[in-house]
Amino acid sequence: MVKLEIKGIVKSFKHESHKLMALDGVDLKVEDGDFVCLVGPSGCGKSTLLRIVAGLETSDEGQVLFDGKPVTTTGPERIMVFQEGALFPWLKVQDNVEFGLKMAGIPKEERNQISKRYLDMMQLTKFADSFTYQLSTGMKQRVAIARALVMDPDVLLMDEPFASLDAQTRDLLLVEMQLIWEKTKKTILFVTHNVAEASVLGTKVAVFSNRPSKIKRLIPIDFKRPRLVEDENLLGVQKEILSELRPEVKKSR
Amino acid sequence: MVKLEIKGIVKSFKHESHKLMALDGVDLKVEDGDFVCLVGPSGCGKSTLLRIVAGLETSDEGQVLFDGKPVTTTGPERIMVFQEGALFPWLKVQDNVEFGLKMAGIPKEERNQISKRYLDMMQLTKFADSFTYQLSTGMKQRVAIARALVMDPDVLLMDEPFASLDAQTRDLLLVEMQLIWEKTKKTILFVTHNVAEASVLGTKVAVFSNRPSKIKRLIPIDFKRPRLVEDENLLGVQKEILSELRPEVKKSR
Amino acid sequence: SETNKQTSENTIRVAFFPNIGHAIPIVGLERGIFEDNFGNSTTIERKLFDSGPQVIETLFAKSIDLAYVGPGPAINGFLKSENHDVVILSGAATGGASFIVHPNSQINSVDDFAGKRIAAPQIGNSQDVSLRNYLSENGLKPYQKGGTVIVLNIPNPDIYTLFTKGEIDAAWIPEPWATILVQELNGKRLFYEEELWPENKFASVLLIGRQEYVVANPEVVVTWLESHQQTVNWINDHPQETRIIFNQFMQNTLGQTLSDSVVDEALGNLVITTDSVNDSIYTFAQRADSLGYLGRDGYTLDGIFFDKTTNESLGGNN
Amino acid sequence: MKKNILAKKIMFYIILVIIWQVISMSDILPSNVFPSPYEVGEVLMYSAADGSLFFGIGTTLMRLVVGLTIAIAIGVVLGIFMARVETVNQTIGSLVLGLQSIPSIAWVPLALLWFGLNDVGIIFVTAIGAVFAVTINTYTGVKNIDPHYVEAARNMGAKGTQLITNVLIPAAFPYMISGFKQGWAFAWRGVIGAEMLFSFLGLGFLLNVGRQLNDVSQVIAIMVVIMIIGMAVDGFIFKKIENKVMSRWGLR
Amino acid sequence: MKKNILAKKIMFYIILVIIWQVISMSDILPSNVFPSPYEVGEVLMYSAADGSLFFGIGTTLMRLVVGLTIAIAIGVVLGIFMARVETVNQTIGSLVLGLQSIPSIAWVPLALLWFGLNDVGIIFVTAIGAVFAVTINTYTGVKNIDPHYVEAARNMGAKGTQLITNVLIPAAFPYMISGFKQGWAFAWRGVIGAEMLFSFLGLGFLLNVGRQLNDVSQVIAIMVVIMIIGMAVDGFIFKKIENKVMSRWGLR
Ligand SMILES: Nc1ncnc2c1ncn2[C@@H]1O[C@H](COP(=O)(O)OP(=O)(O)OP(=O)(O)O)[C@@H](O)[C@H]1O
Ligand SMILES: Nc1ncnc2c1ncn2[C@@H]1O[C@H](COP(=O)(O)OP(=O)(O)OP(=O)(O)O)[C@@H](O)[C@H]1O
Ligand SMILES: [Mg+2]
Ligand SMILES: [Mg+2]
Repeated sequence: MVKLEIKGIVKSFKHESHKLMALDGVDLKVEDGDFVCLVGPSGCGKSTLLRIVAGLETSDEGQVLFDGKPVTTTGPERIMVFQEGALFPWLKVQDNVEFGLKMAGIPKEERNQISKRYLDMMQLTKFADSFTYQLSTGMKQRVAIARALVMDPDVLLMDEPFASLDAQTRDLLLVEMQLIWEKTKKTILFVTHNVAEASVLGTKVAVFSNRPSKIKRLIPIDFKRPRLVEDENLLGVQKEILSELRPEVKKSR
Repeated sequence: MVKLEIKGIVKSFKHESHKLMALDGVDLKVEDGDFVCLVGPSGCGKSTLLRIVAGLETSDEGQVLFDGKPVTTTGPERIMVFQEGALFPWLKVQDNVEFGLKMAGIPKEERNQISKRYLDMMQLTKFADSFTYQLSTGMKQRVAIARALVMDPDVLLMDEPFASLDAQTRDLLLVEMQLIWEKTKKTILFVTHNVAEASVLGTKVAVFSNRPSKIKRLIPIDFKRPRLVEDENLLGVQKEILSELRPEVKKSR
Repeated sequence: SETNKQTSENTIRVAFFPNIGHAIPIVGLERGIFEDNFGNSTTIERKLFDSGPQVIETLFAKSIDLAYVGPGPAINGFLKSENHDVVILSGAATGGASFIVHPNSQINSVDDFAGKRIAAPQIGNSQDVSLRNYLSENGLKPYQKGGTVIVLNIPNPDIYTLFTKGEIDAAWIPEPWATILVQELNGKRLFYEEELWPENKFASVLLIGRQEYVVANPEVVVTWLESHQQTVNWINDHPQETRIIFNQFMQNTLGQTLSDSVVDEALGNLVITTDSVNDSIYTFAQRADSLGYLGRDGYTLDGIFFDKTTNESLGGNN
Repeated sequence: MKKNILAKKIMFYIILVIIWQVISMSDILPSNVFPSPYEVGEVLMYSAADGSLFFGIGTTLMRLVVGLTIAIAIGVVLGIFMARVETVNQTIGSLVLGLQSIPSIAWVPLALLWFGLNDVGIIFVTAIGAVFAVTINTYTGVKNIDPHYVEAARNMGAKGTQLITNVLIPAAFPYMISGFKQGWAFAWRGVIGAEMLFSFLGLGFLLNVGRQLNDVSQVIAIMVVIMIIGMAVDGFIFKKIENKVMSRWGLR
Repeated sequence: MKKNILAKKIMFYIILVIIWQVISMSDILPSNVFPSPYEVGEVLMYSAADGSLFFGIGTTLMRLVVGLTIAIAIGVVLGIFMARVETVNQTIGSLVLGLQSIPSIAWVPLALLWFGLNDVGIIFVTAIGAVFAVTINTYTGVKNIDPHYVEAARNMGAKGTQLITNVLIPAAFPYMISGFKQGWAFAWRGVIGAEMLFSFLGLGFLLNVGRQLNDVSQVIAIMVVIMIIGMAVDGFIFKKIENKVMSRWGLR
């Protein structure tokens, strides 16, 4: 079943001296339970596409269908982990994580239970009572992930969530992400610059072309899970992704 | 010659429910022209140490000597690339890059010439006239690096500058960084979570222990340059770093 | 002091209100009586005010030389400057205040005052002092001092407003407001204030001077007083024209006029005169003092009245 | 540390008063134009002794609290509406900016007409002086919220009132605090101004009495009282809130 | 798009005036308490025709511009000092907050005493009414600057004046704009208030004349003029600057 259908998305931005065509006809079908990793040159429009899917930005042309219905606004079935975190400075860590649950009207004890689980998963239990400015960057990013997971959305939109994590935490989360995905069969769009990461996580990897961007190729990955970063089996796919990506990054120079 | 001497740095922070001991006696001697990569668990205090060296934060105990003189404040000889960019939103990209030069009273044409070189190096020429909110995260990070390089400081303090770059741009910058370092013989402190990155760049890699942190080991790397990420020679060092790092990250759980 | 130095000897700065009680400066200046007597080389700068205390503040700041004000501000100015900034040169008007009762309130005499809201203009002015003195003479006390009568100090235009709305029961108020309340709002004139004074007269507008200026410019004072007297005579001979000139002046400066009947009646309730009724000023000061308006240290009015002979000798010494 | 600050402050004010006393004793300006702190202090002593000062303060503060509460309630709601609904901003918003530029005392004649000479009239002037400042600051605060916060919150299902109470208000809070602060400043000015013109009890009335009697010492004495209350409200109420907010936001 | 907004605005005001006219015609309130827009318009026509309105506006604006310029110059410098030097904040800062709470019209008696009945006195009241608002907003703005900006700038060698002009002022600019805006609001209120009490030419004087003559139409007419000028200044000056700043900061 097709969960998300991205059809002919075009998006441009106005700059001082010129108009910048970011996305120029992006098409992508995402099946229910797909884990699609998006890779592409910096500034090609990956974040922008995620924002459009989340309903936070409108496209100039084209549309996004969720379960066949066009996306017009945000919804708790499509939750985004922002590249810059966007944690609420006025809430403690735990309250940040529980935010979505509170909005959904879930009672306090239940919220606490759920958030405890995810704080634990993200190694943040000790910091449940801290404010966000008291955290290191990596810790903030983990809070942002916990805050999204807690929402238990159909579609999870993740914008480079592991970029500022240490390798070990990341390796752990790579395993954890796979478990979560297998258990919940969530549909995930995951932006990353790390080809290894993409090959470990994705059921498919979508490679963006250089700006104005389209999706150049959709590479399926069929290895059994859990996959590890050091799996030699993945080297082949990684090479394939890189061979698609390299010329695009070159063009972007 | 010792350029930077970090002696017995202790630093703690107050949190709601507890006092957090971040750094607990960090010692590090950095020779002139050293390229020291700092790795350690998330939240162990790497950014904090860089801030103390930059003179932006004061330590509870211990001191930092620069050319034998204690550091008390900031100085253009110790320039920091912030983990979060900290670009000035009221300046265009080019003006951001030229900021330090302008502060130093360098005339406009000369500034333009210098900034042009670095904007070019960072693939940002097209965006010289854009404002920072119009850039993608990776682009912002490149502006921040250009802004620091332009200052031509004795000591460059870089806090995960490559975390949100795509692999290709990063590979390119890894080569570029080595060239810059070789040409200028700058002293560099470079925080990263990427062990491969550390092994490519560093003359030494300092591994932090878990919080309250010290420097657990200083591993010298003597391979000839330019090194590439794919160099098989580096695998040994990388293993060594990881073997030091893993137990620390485990402890931090 | 800056402004003082700038004052050319040929400029006289005079303050007055656009009010019928100030008919002397209004008519005298409009008809050119003052200008004629001073000649072309002297300019008279008119400064319009609407509150006596403000005139005194401005006089302290040396921004005016002569002024037409009520006895309240004149005495306050004299005492607050430790007896050396203000001097009373002449009277300008007597009478012209009345006690007006709201048509809906049941006040027929002082016996009905208890529990009523009675207004007078600002604290310390002539009507306020008279009202409070009248109350205490009749054994009444203001509510604020633990008594039964609610005394409200509000500017004249606001008295009108509140009278319209029936929010006050009575007002002790000067002309032309007293007449306006009667003619426009059916107020009842319970009594004229002069009825309460010996010989039915009390000073209501005075001509004062800034002492320093007066001492330095004796000839100006003499000429001014002559013109002042001439204007009094002219006004008393030409009540009709006075009304026309007054309304013209109002039109020119404020863009509005009062109805003819208001001006006529108001003018009829006033006496335009040079008589300063010195006794009423002493009485007034006494009453103000007993109300606590003149400070805690006692007072003396010695030297408040212009003494032509001493002044001339002082002027000579200069 | 804390003691040190207090000592500094006290020193500063002592020096200020000494300079003032020296200038007024030097007789450059006569005391009816520039009274000495001693004379001013005397007036304060007397009016404190006979209770009139405290009665005035009480009256004024009561009016202030009522007026300001009304202003904040209306201002916050209006400000949020203006920031979130473009049409409201384009219509009512432009009117608010116009109304904001009318000085409170210009409302006094109308307040007298519409409400009469009573507390309601004064409270009206107080509230109307403050409400637009609160509105405009709330508006600015909400407008200046990092759009990521709103996006994240909307994305996590926050809507309507929830969005307002859980995100817009806390995110705009640093601005709103300064809105309340200004609102309080306007209200305080408004209530004093109204009392000066209404001449119906309160501190403004006492100031006006001083003026009517050309008693500069009393004028300055009441101004000092106004200042001290202003500083107290600021120091004991707003400073506390502000410090809390600032440190929570990691802004210090 | 732009036209649409204008149309909306115009409609809004037309409806407002119609409602006003209907209420005043319904005779619930007598016209000397609640005049109709027609009567108010008439007053405006007359005073425009004889030029007194424009002379009043000119006089008031001149005083405003001078007073506000002085206030902004002093306020910005003082505000930055307060934000950057803790001692200044602890001493002068507390005084500023006190002075801020003195309503401008409370300064009128002193202004009259110290400067006399002239433009200088009115400008003094105008400036003193605005200066503390500018100061406090500049202070808040500088205090609220993301500390990373200051750190980065210091790190790149910005010091003293350079830091102030190249970082503190631009970074605090969104706040300072609202400081200027409030400063203008206070100055505008101050100048009108002072003119009402000084009774010495200008719009405030005209308003006061209306009040003295119990001419509610004139009072409201002048209030409308005050509002319109307020809206014009806001729309043509501050809105423009603000939009520019907001979009540059990526806040919208
Ligand atoms: N608000 C905006 N205004 C103007 N231009 C914008 C805006 N947002 C994004 N852009 C431009 O659109 C392009 C795509 O941006 P986007 O953030 O989607 O890139 P990205 O693929 O996520 O890059 P990165 O990997 O560096 O995060 C960039 O060139 C950027 O300059
Ligand atoms: N301003 C602050 N207030 C309170 N605690 C702080 C503050 N800054 C940092 N910390 C704490 O100090 C510790 C070290 O933080 P730091 O940012 O130096 O970590 P890091 O090693 O750079 O982590 P990362 O790799 O995630 O960036 C963290 O546990 C953090 O919670
Ligand atoms: Mg991105
Ligand atoms: Mg860090």
